Formats: sequence, C-alpha cells, structure tokens
Amino acid sequence: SKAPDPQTEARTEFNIGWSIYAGWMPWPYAQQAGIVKKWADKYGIKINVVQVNDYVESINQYTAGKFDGVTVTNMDALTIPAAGGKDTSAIIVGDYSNGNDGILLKGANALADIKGRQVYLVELSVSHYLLARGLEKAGLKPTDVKTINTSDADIVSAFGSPDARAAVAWNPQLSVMKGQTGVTEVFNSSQIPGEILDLMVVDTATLKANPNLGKALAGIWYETVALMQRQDSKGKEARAAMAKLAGTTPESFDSQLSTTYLYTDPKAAVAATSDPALLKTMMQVRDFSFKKGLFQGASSADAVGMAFPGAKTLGDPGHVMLRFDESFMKMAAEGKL
Amino acid sequence: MSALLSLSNIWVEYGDKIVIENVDLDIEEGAFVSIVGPSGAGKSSLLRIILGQEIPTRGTILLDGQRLGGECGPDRGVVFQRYSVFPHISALRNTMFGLECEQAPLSARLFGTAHKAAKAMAMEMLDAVGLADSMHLYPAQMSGGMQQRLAIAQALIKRPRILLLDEPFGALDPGIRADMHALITRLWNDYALTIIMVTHDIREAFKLGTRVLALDKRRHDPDAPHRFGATAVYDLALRNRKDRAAGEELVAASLTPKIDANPNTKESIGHG
Amino acid sequence: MSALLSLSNIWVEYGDKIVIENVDLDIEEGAFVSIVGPSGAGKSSLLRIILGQEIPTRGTILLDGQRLGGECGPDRGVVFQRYSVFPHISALRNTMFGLECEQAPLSARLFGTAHKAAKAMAMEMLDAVGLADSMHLYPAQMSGGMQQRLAIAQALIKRPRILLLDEPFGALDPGIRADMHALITRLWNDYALTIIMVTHDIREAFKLGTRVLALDKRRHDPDAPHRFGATAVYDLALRNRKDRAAGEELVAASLTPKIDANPNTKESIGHG
Amino acid sequence: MRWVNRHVRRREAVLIGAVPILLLVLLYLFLAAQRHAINPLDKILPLPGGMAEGMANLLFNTDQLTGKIIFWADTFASLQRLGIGLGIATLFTLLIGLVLGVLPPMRATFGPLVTVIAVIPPIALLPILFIALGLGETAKVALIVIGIAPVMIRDITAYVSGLPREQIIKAQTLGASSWQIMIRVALPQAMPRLLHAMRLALGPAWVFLISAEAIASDIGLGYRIFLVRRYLSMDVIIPYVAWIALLAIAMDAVLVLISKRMFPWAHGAGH
Amino acid sequence: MRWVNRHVRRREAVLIGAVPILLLVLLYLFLAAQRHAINPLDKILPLPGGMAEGMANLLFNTDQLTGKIIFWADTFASLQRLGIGLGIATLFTLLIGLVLGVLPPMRATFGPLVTVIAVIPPIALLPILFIALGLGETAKVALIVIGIAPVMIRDITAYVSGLPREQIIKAQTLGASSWQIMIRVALPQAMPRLLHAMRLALGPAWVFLISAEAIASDIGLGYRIFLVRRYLSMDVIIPYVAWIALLAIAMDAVLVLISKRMFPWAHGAGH
Ligand SMILES: Nc1ncnc2c1ncn2[C@@H]1O[C@H](COP(=O)(O)OP(=O)(O)OP(=O)(O)O)[C@@H](O)[C@H]1O
Ligand SMILES: Nc1ncnc2c1ncn2[C@@H]1O[C@H](COP(=O)(O)OP(=O)(O)OP(=O)(O)O)[C@@H](O)[C@H]1O
Ligand SMILES: [Mg+2]
Ligand SMILES: [Mg+2]
Repeated sequence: SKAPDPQTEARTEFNIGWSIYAGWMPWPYAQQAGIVKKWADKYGIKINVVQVNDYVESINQYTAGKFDGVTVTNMDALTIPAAGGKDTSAIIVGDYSNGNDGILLKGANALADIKGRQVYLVELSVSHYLLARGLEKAGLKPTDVKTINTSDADIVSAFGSPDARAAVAWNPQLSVMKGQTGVTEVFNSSQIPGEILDLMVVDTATLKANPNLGKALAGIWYETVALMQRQDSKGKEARAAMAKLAGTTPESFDSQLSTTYLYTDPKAAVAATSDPALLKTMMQVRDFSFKKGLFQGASSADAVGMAFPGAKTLGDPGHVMLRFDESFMKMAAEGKL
Repeated sequence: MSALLSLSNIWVEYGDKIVIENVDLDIEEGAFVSIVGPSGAGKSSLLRIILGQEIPTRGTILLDGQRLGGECGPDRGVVFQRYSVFPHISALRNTMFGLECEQAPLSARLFGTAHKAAKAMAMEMLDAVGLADSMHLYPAQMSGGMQQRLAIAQALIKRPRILLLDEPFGALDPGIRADMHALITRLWNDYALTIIMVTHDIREAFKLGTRVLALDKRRHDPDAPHRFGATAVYDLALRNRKDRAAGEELVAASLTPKIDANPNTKESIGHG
Repeated sequence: MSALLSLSNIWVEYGDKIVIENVDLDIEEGAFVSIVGPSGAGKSSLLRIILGQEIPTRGTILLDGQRLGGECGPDRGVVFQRYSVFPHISALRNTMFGLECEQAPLSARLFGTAHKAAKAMAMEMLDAVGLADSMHLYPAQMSGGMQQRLAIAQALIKRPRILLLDEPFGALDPGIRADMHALITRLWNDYALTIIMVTHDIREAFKLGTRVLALDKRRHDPDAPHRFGATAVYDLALRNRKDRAAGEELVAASLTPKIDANPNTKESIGHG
Repeated sequence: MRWVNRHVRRREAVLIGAVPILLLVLLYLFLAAQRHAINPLDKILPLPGGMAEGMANLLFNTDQLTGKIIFWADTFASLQRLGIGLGIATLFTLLIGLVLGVLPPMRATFGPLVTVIAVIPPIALLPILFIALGLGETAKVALIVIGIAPVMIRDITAYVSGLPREQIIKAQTLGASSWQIMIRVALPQAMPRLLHAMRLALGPAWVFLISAEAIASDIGLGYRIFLVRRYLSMDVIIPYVAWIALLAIAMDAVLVLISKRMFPWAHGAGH
Repeated sequence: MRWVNRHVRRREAVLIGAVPILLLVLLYLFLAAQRHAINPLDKILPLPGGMAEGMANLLFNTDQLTGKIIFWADTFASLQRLGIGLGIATLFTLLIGLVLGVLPPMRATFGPLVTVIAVIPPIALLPILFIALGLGETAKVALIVIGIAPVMIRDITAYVSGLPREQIIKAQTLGASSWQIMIRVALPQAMPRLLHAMRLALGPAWVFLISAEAIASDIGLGYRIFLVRRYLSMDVIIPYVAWIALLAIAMDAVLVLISKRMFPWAHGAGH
C-alpha cells in the first residue's frame, strides 16, 4: 500500500505462486532447469517462482496481492480472486483434467450407489463441482448425499478410515486412494472433458503495465512443455525431475500425466480458449458456484462478469473480473516471442 | 539388647564435608532425650536420620533390633524446626489428618460418628495447645507461634512411640511454652512415649529430659572448617534435681561463645 | 514532635477479626524497643505495619513527620520471623545484596575494586555472625540457625536507620545468641540505629531494650475470641539495672499461662 | 511509590486492562480503513460493516439441512468437542500426573514415555489416528486430548514431585500410605496448578480443535473458518476468531473464579 | 517400602524408562505385521524394511538443486526455524514475563492483552499472518513465536507474581529498586521455571513449525511430511516423526542439563 499503485507501475521483478499438481509441475522444473531465467533475462525482468504447499493459501496470497500470478483452476479463478473483486487474466490454459479428478466409492461400482452416503471432499472446490456434475448425470439430487469438508492434505488418510465410504479427490491423491482395496472410481473428469481447466492467471492491471511478464511466462511454459513431451532421454529426465519435485515416482507421475490433457501445442490452447464451448463450460461452473453461494452477496449469477476472446462476455459486462486472454498463447503459436 | 533405638558408628557427610562423625547411641524405651549443641552442629541432621528421612553415609540404625530402611512411619512422629503444616487445610483438618489416615485407609476421610469422634479428639488437642479459637484458620492466616503449636498438636494426636521434636517451642512466649512443657510431660507419662527433642534452651533441655546429649564439633581445623564431624561430647543421665543442676552448669559452660563478648553479654551468661 | 516514628490509633483487622486495636506509640530516634507478648497477639502484625508491608485498617503512622504510604525502603531493615533469605544465591551474595543494590543502580552487581570492598565488608559481617566458613553455601544447605544468622547479617550490613527484628535469635543456641546480642548492641551504639525487636524471651527483651512494650489481648470474650484487639498493656522505659529487674518481674508475672500448670511447670516459672 | 508496590484495585484493573485491547481494535480499524481507502474491495481487513454483512447470513438464516442457525450450531458443536476434550485431558492429567508425581518408580518408568508422546506432533500422524478412531467426533476429541494432555501431565507431574519433601515425610509420620498421600496431600495441592494448566491449555486446545475441524468435518467454528478461508472471507473469519477469543476468555475467567473460590489458601497472600 | 519412598537410581531410571517406549515400538511392529499379513501392500503401518527403503532415497541421494542430502537439508532448515522461533519466544517471555510479573500496574494493563493473544488460535488467522509477513522464513518463525510465546509468558508472569512477598519486601529494605528486584530477585529465580516452560513448549513448537511448513515452504521436515502425505507414504512420515521426536527429546535433555548445572539451588533437595 505505497503511494504509487505497484500494479499499474512498470516493474522488473515478479512473483508467481504455484502448488503441486501434475499439470503445474512444469513451472518449478522450468525454474530449476534455468528456463525461467532464460526468458526473464530476454525480457529484462526477474521472475520468482514460489512454491506454496497449500493450494488454497497460494490463491489467497495472490488475491491479497502478494503474488502477481498463480496457478489455479478455472472454477477457483472465478470464485476466489474474480468474485473477490480482483481483475484477473487467464493467460495460459495449460491443460484440462481428463481423469485427474474422480469420484470413489467403497464396496460399490456405480455412481448411483453414492445415494445416502457421506462424501468426503474439499467443499466448494472443483471436486464439489465434479460431484455436482456426476449427480446430475446419474439423475440424483444434491441433497441425496451429505458432504464432509476434508482438507486435501488429509483426504488420503481420511479415506483410509473405514468410516469414509465415498470421496471425491484429484491427483496425486486420487491415484493413491484408488489403489486401496475395494475402492472403485465410479466417475471422473474424463466424462466432462474440458470443464476443469488448469490455468496460469495474472493480475490484469499488472499485465497491462508489464506485457513482458505475459510474454515471458508464455515463453517459459511452451518451451518446458515441449521438453517434457519429448520421448527421448532429455524428456524423460525432465519428467523424472518433475516427479521428484512433486514428491512421487516417475511412473506415478507419468500415470498422472496420462489423465491430464496437456495443450502442448499453443495453437490447440488458443483454439480451446476461443471455442464457444468454453463459454458454456464457464456458465455451468458459474451457475454451480452461484448456487453454492460463492459469489458473496451477489444478487445474481451475472454479478461477476467474464470476458472471452473475440470480445464475448458472460454476465455483467460492466464488472468483468475474469478475462480469458489468448494473446500470449497466440504469440507463442505464431513464434513471436 | 533392650534399647529401642540403637545407632552405631553413624556418619553424615555432604561431599567432602563431614557433619556427623561416628555417633554411637542407644536409646531406651520411654526415655526423654534432649539434644543441645551449637547451631549448625548437626542436631537436625541426626533427627532426620532417626526419622528415616535421610540415610547416613556410614553406620547402622536399629529400631527394635530391626534395621531402619530409610523410611518413616506412624511409629515416629515429628515436629520440624521450620514448623511445616499442610498449607491447604484448616488447623482442625491438619490436626485430624493422622486420625483420618489411620481410620479410613481408602478415602482418608471420616464421616458420621467416626468423624465426630475424631473431631472431638482434635479439638481437645487444639485446646491443649491454645488454638481452640483458631481451628478454622488456614496456616497462612496464623502467626508463627500458632503454626508451631499446630505442628505440635498434629504430631501429638497420633501418640507415636517415638516423638522427634526439633526446637518445638522456639517461637513461643514463656507462658505458652510452660503450658506446652506441661502437655508434653503429661503425654510422655501417660502414653510411655520415647521423646527425642532438640532445643537450644539448656534449661528446657534439663528440665524436661531424662538424658541430655550435647552435640559439638570434634575438630576446629582452620584449613578444613567444614570437616568438623560433630559427635556427642556429653551424655548425661539425669535421675534427680541435683543431677540436673550440675549437668546444666557443665553444659552451659562448655557451650559458651568462642568470640570475646562485651561486658553486657558476659553479665547475661551469668544469669543463664 | 521529635519522635522518629509515631503511630496513632492503629487498628489491624481481618474481616470481622480485630487483631490490633487502638495502638498509640511514639518511638524516639536511637531507641531500642523490645516488644513482648503472647503468641498470636499481633506482634508481627505491628512490625509489618511499621515496615510498610501492610497498611493498617485504621490510624496513621508518621515517619519523621511524614505519612508512611505502605511502602518500605532502605531506611528500614528487617529480619522476618521465618528468617527468609534469597534461596538462589549463596550466603556471601545474600549478604552483599544490599551493597550491590546501593552502589550499582543499573546492574545491581559490582566489579573490580568495588566488588572487592563489598565482599570484604560482607565477609566481615558473616564472620561476625559465625558464618565465615559457610559463605559459599546456598540457604538450603544451611541449618535453621545458620539461615537465621544469615538473615541478620543481610539486614545489618545496610545499617538501616530503623531495624525491625522479629524473633531474630529464636533458633540460636545460647553461645551464639550471646554473640549476636553483643553484635547488635555494638552496631546500635556505633551507628545510632533505632531498633524494634519482637522477642518471646523476656530476659532478652529487658537486657537489650531501652524500652519494653508488652502487647496483650485486651478482651477475652468467649463469644468472640477472635475480636481480642491487642494493645500495649505495659510500656516501660528502662534507664538502669533496677528498672530492668523490676520490669522483668512485672511483665513475666503478667504474661504467665492461663491454663492450670502441673507442679513440674510451676517450678520452672519460679526459675524464669 | 515504587512500581512493585503499586497495587491496582479490582475495578480499576478491569478498566486499565481493557485499554490495550481497545487500542488493538482501533489499530485494526485504522489499518482496515487505510486499506479500504486504497482499495474499497479489500478483503483482507474487512471493516465492521463488511463483517456485519458477512455474519448476517450465518446469524439470522437457518440452515436448510438442519433447520438451525449456522452460527449457533457451529458454536455448540465446537464447544461440545472442546469441552469433552478438555475434560478428558484434565482427567488424564489428574490421574497420571498424580501417580507419576507422587510415586518415583512410576515416574522413572512412564515419565520418558509421556515425554516422547508430548514431543510427537500429533498432526503428523493423523493417518494412524484416523484408522484407529475413525473420522467422527472421537477423532476430533482425541486430537485435542493428545494435543494438550501431555503438556498438562508433564506440568502437574513436575509440580507434584516438587512438593516439599517435608510434607510427604510428615504425612507418613502421620500414618498416610502412598495412596492417602496422593489423595489428601498431593491432589488438593495440585488442584490450583491444574486449573492454571487448564487455563494455559485453552489456547492450544482451540488450535487443535480448529485443526481437527479443518481436516474432516461438516460443522463447527473451525470448519466454517477453513471453509470460507478458500474465499479469503475475512469478514466471516475475523468475527469467528473474535468469538472464539471471547469464549476462551470467558472460560479462563470461570477457571480463575473456581480456583479462587475453591482453593482460597492458594491465593490468599498470607504473610 | 512404601512406593513414595522408592527412589530410583540414575542409571536404573534410564533402563526402566526405556521399557515402555520399547513396548510401544513392539506394539507398533506387531500391529504392522498383522496388517501386512492381511494386505502385504499396506501403506499405513509400514514395516522397518519398508521404512528403510522409503528413507534410502532421502538419506543417500543428493538433491540436484541444492547438492545437499534431502534429509539433512530438511533437518537443518527445520531446526533453524525452530531454534530461532524458540529463542525469540524465550526472549519475549523473559522480558514480558518479568515486567508483568514484577510490576502490578503493568500486569493489570497488559495481562488481559496477553490472555487475548494467547487464546486466539493463530492458525485461524494464517492468511493475515502470511500477508503481513510474506511467505518466507519470517512468517514461519512468527507462527512458532505466536503459537508458544503467550502460553510461556502467562506461565512466567504467574510464577513471578507468585514469588513470596517477603522476598520483594526484603529486597526493598535492602535498597533494591523495581528494576533491581526484576534482575536480581525475579530473573534468576524465574530461570529454572523458564527452562521448564521451554521444555513444555517444545511439543507445541514442533506442531506450529510443521503447520507453517505444511502451508508455505519448499524445505523442512514438516514440508516433507506434508508433501508425501498426498501419497500416504507412511514409510517416510513415520521415520521423520521418529526423528523429530528424537531431536525434541535431545533438546529436552539439554534443557534439563542446563537447568541442573546452572541452577543447582532449584534442584538440590535441601531439607
Ligand atoms: N490473613 C489473616 N486472616 C485472619 N487472621 C489473620 C491473618 N493474618 C494474621 N491473622 C491473625 O492475626 C493475629 C496476629 O498475628 P501475628 O503474626 O501478628 O502474631 P504474633 O504476635 O507475631 O504471634 P507469634 O508470637 O506467634 O509470632 C493472629 O491471631 C492471626 O491469627
Ligand atoms: N545439602 C547440604 N550440603 C552441604 N551442607 C549441608 C547440607 N545440608 C546440611 N548441611 C550442613 O550440615 C550441618 C548441620 O546442619 P543441621 O541442620 O543438622 O544443624 P543443626 O545442628 O540443626 O543447627 P541449628 O541449631 O542451627 O538448626 C550444617 O553445617 C549445614 O551447613
Ligand atoms: Mg536444626
Ligand atoms: Mg510473630
């Protein structure tokens, strides 16, 4: 809170927060491998990639202005910073969850069997969203289950208790929980493809004042993703390093990647971002969030506006707080970085 | 041996320091032993050893021919020099404590008639030490002398076979002190107690005791003043008044101050 | 008024209980006041009030004509009845404490020559109370009498204008007690101290004091024994030996026990 | 008058003691107003108006599922857990602390075990706790007990074993057995210290309660705080935390009162 | 011999004290073996072999980034945070505890504030803490300090203000000012209790350290525990927790030793 607002000033040093998730591991790896420094130097800036062990806290810190950018899902970007009045731009659509989130039951193998059970999940998260979508598809009402808020750090051990007979989780926790005896995955995010997106978002004002930040981030991302996709020893080495950073084995990390639909090619990412389907997805996410009361105090689901490529908007156009900005991905696609 | 208590070759040492050296002592059942001696000579230490609170570094103590194992029990009662009573209970309950422990092994509390009887006994004892009016006070609300009397009442009510008293009347005025003398003499007679009392009042020692033990430092080595090794320098059995008077003079003379006293002081010793 | 200390209409009450009632007292500079009286009469309470540790429920105390505000300072030294010294420092440091506080307001510790000088003074004082050999002991390693002497040394080294002593020689044997009498008399003479001493030894009171105050209960109401309201029943100024002898007899007779004593006891009173 | 001697009267003390707390509140308001002047939508330090709005929903609307007002339901659930946890911990402390404090062989045998349990951070071993005790109320209460009891036990053990040896000797000369010493000498004297230990444990007890409710729960003050933390809803978190502090201070005051009423000898100045 | 009187010699005590801990370890091994008999892949109670495997990687491989062995790097980072946190908390305790304990007006004024701070669960206000202090070392150390200092301060304040009034009076008659009473009477006598308070604070200090590392960190014992928790890698968590316990017990032993060496008067039985 110094006199000149740091978010509208041109600056040279930026902090980007990240937390452990298969689709976000390229960030710390890029830092470790010197890719971050390479791109930052190119644009004459300095980027600190800071790990936050607790996902929620990383978003809180971003909302509070301690980070200029953060890795986040589309739903949390909408309901946390955007709904909190922080104008946020999603500049990289990294991947969508293609099975990285799932609903697990013990001693049952159909989603319909979830009826009447207590479901352990991180409430008001993408897990909650996935559960809502699953229930909808199974023809169940939200009141057919009772949710128990469970911290993401503890959900694996909580599910180990005989008390817990249903849970919703994401990877890497999901893969561990699935491995327990008598557990079946009855629904997962591959059945709602493209609805759970993993993003890199930055503060809109900062981005406007420092477009170089967006360029550097896009440059870092696509170089790293390209590297990790390689099937040679270099790519394998990169993936092994990421696995280690995530605290797991290369095999487990590869299996997590297999349920992550990475937009390795910037063109694909641009296409996905410009696809009208994104509007539909975000509408669904928004309506769910509003129903759950996540737009604090707002009178309608339209209260928080969203902007999409091609000047399309959703909700209140005078109060746009979340912008899907494809321009940096486009530059990467066109090799202009 | 017919001795109730028999100490042989007792030493008390603290590291390099020798406090008590080679004390041999036989105490008969029913004796009233007064122990006198200069401050710091080891009187309290000796009492603590007989009590079983401390174990001598050398030597053995036999009680009824049995070796004492560093444990004290209801056969030995004690009034400590720094009269310590239980701070968390009233004077009455402090006095009843011994009775309650004896009669209610499990709850250590009495009810109904047993309680009434114990209370009556305790009140009688408190009356004897002049604390009848103060029975509901906590120790912190009492004067020094009152606490000392409470400690006496607490120990006497159990009528222990051996009663160890460490300067029990130190904080009392002459009037109450005389009452206490009477009380202790009566209980000693009535219950055939064996009493060992430390006192710094030589007259008191000779008045009450049937035997007076003077403990004093054996060595005054300026190079090792802490290795004084006190022992019994006099051990006088008193059968009659003549014995008493002679003994008192002897002991008072031997325990006079070593520092040159001014005339004023000298005069007082003449009196003593 | 030329009185150093002037108490007027002092009352000490605990709730319903009246301990001291309407005490008026003027103490001249240089006086040596002995206070005697039965246990629980309020002697220590009176001392605590003069010390400033407690505030009387009624009445005023003037020191040099100034009202005492419930605070004590280096002008008044004290030896408490339960001789309390600092448990965490050695005898030597306990004795040096007052000097260190005076000379080093900030660190309360002395170094170099100042330390040496203070240490020499403290050692001299410890020698005077017979603790020269024990200067490195902690209080817990000392006998009762040694702790009491340490408390005396600690208070005396400051040479306070007013010295308040609450049964300071209670735990001492006659030899050392005589030494202490000599010491205190010498300091009182040399430094023109004003001393107020509580004692239960009437002979000591008359031997040392220039004035003897006998505090006793004013009422013995069986329905309200706790509202005794002690006050000064005798206040004797002593100028010569005849005064002393007469006073001693008077006070001793008036403070005799109220309970019927057995023959054995009676005899001792004759001696006292 | 020297500061050591300036005693403050009861009623004045309450007033004086309130001043720094009020200043803290004022400081908060000042900082919040400052942040809001720069960014009216600031979420981190909400103004009282914002908090009132944030709380209104929880205070006046009933929950559809349970039909209860959320705020009171949360309070009740948390207080129940805390009360049971604190109660069990206190009971354990009394039993174990007395036995270990009075009986040297027991202290030698189990003292090190208590130390080991005390220094193991329970939140690191949650998985084992879940398996042993499930995910229900038991586990939450157990976490509180495991969190606070070892510290309390160690404190009481140290206190009891440090009682003047003269008292133990004296009791024995009066015929007291080990058991009688335990219940008549050690227990009553340990009580004021136990109440003191409970007071000191109140803070940690709330921490463990909140941690437990953060892990798996669907009601409770800690649950609500961690739920809305996702949205940085400090407008709810701060009133909730203030409420927790208020509850804890009330408990603290009650414990002080109990101690003064029931154990006057431990508080009366004596001389 | 009555149990109250059975004193255990130093060397025997160490042996006897080890027995329950060994039994606990045996119980663990028994339960783990039982679970593995049912499900050889059980992750919750790993067998020693499994733990050795789990730890091998952390113990023998160096981290590419830092070139250090992860286990030692974690240990060093955590110990540093803990040490600084504990040190600052102790310093605060000494300063504030003494001032509040000795000077009644200060106690009346700031005592309630300390109580309020003590009962506010710091983990509920983590967002504010991290925002105010950043995500670096400061915030982690601060969480430890805020977590343990208030309890310690309250304990020392209560202890100091409970020193026998005679001592304070005596010191004044010897000419001591409030300040001198503080440093020469209260401070040295509070030291053994302070060391006791530090010992009791060790457990909570580790809890807060782990909580802080769980949220924002990239190195440390707590970080590692929470990192592998996602995979239920009890084969790493349990050795780490055992290591934490060992470190804490070593610190505890050091504190006891310091107390006995430096303040013999507080431990010597006297009479
Ligand atoms: N807090 C208190 N509550 C009630 N009564 C008290 C309290 N403090 C002291 N008293 C009473 O005050 C009276 C006087 O006590 P004080 O200590 O002054 O007696 P004393 O004359 O010094 O007796 P001693 O010679 O035995 O030391 C006693 O009867 C005692 O019971
Ligand atoms: N823990 C200890 N360490 C060193 N010396 C000790 C210890 N305990 C006692 N002493 C010494 O033992 C000696 C005897 O002490 P004791 O209490 O038996 O004396 P006392 O004859 O009762 O004296 P008093 O008449 O003054 O009470 C003293 O010189 C004392 O310094
Ligand atoms: Mg003695
Ligand atoms: Mg008195």
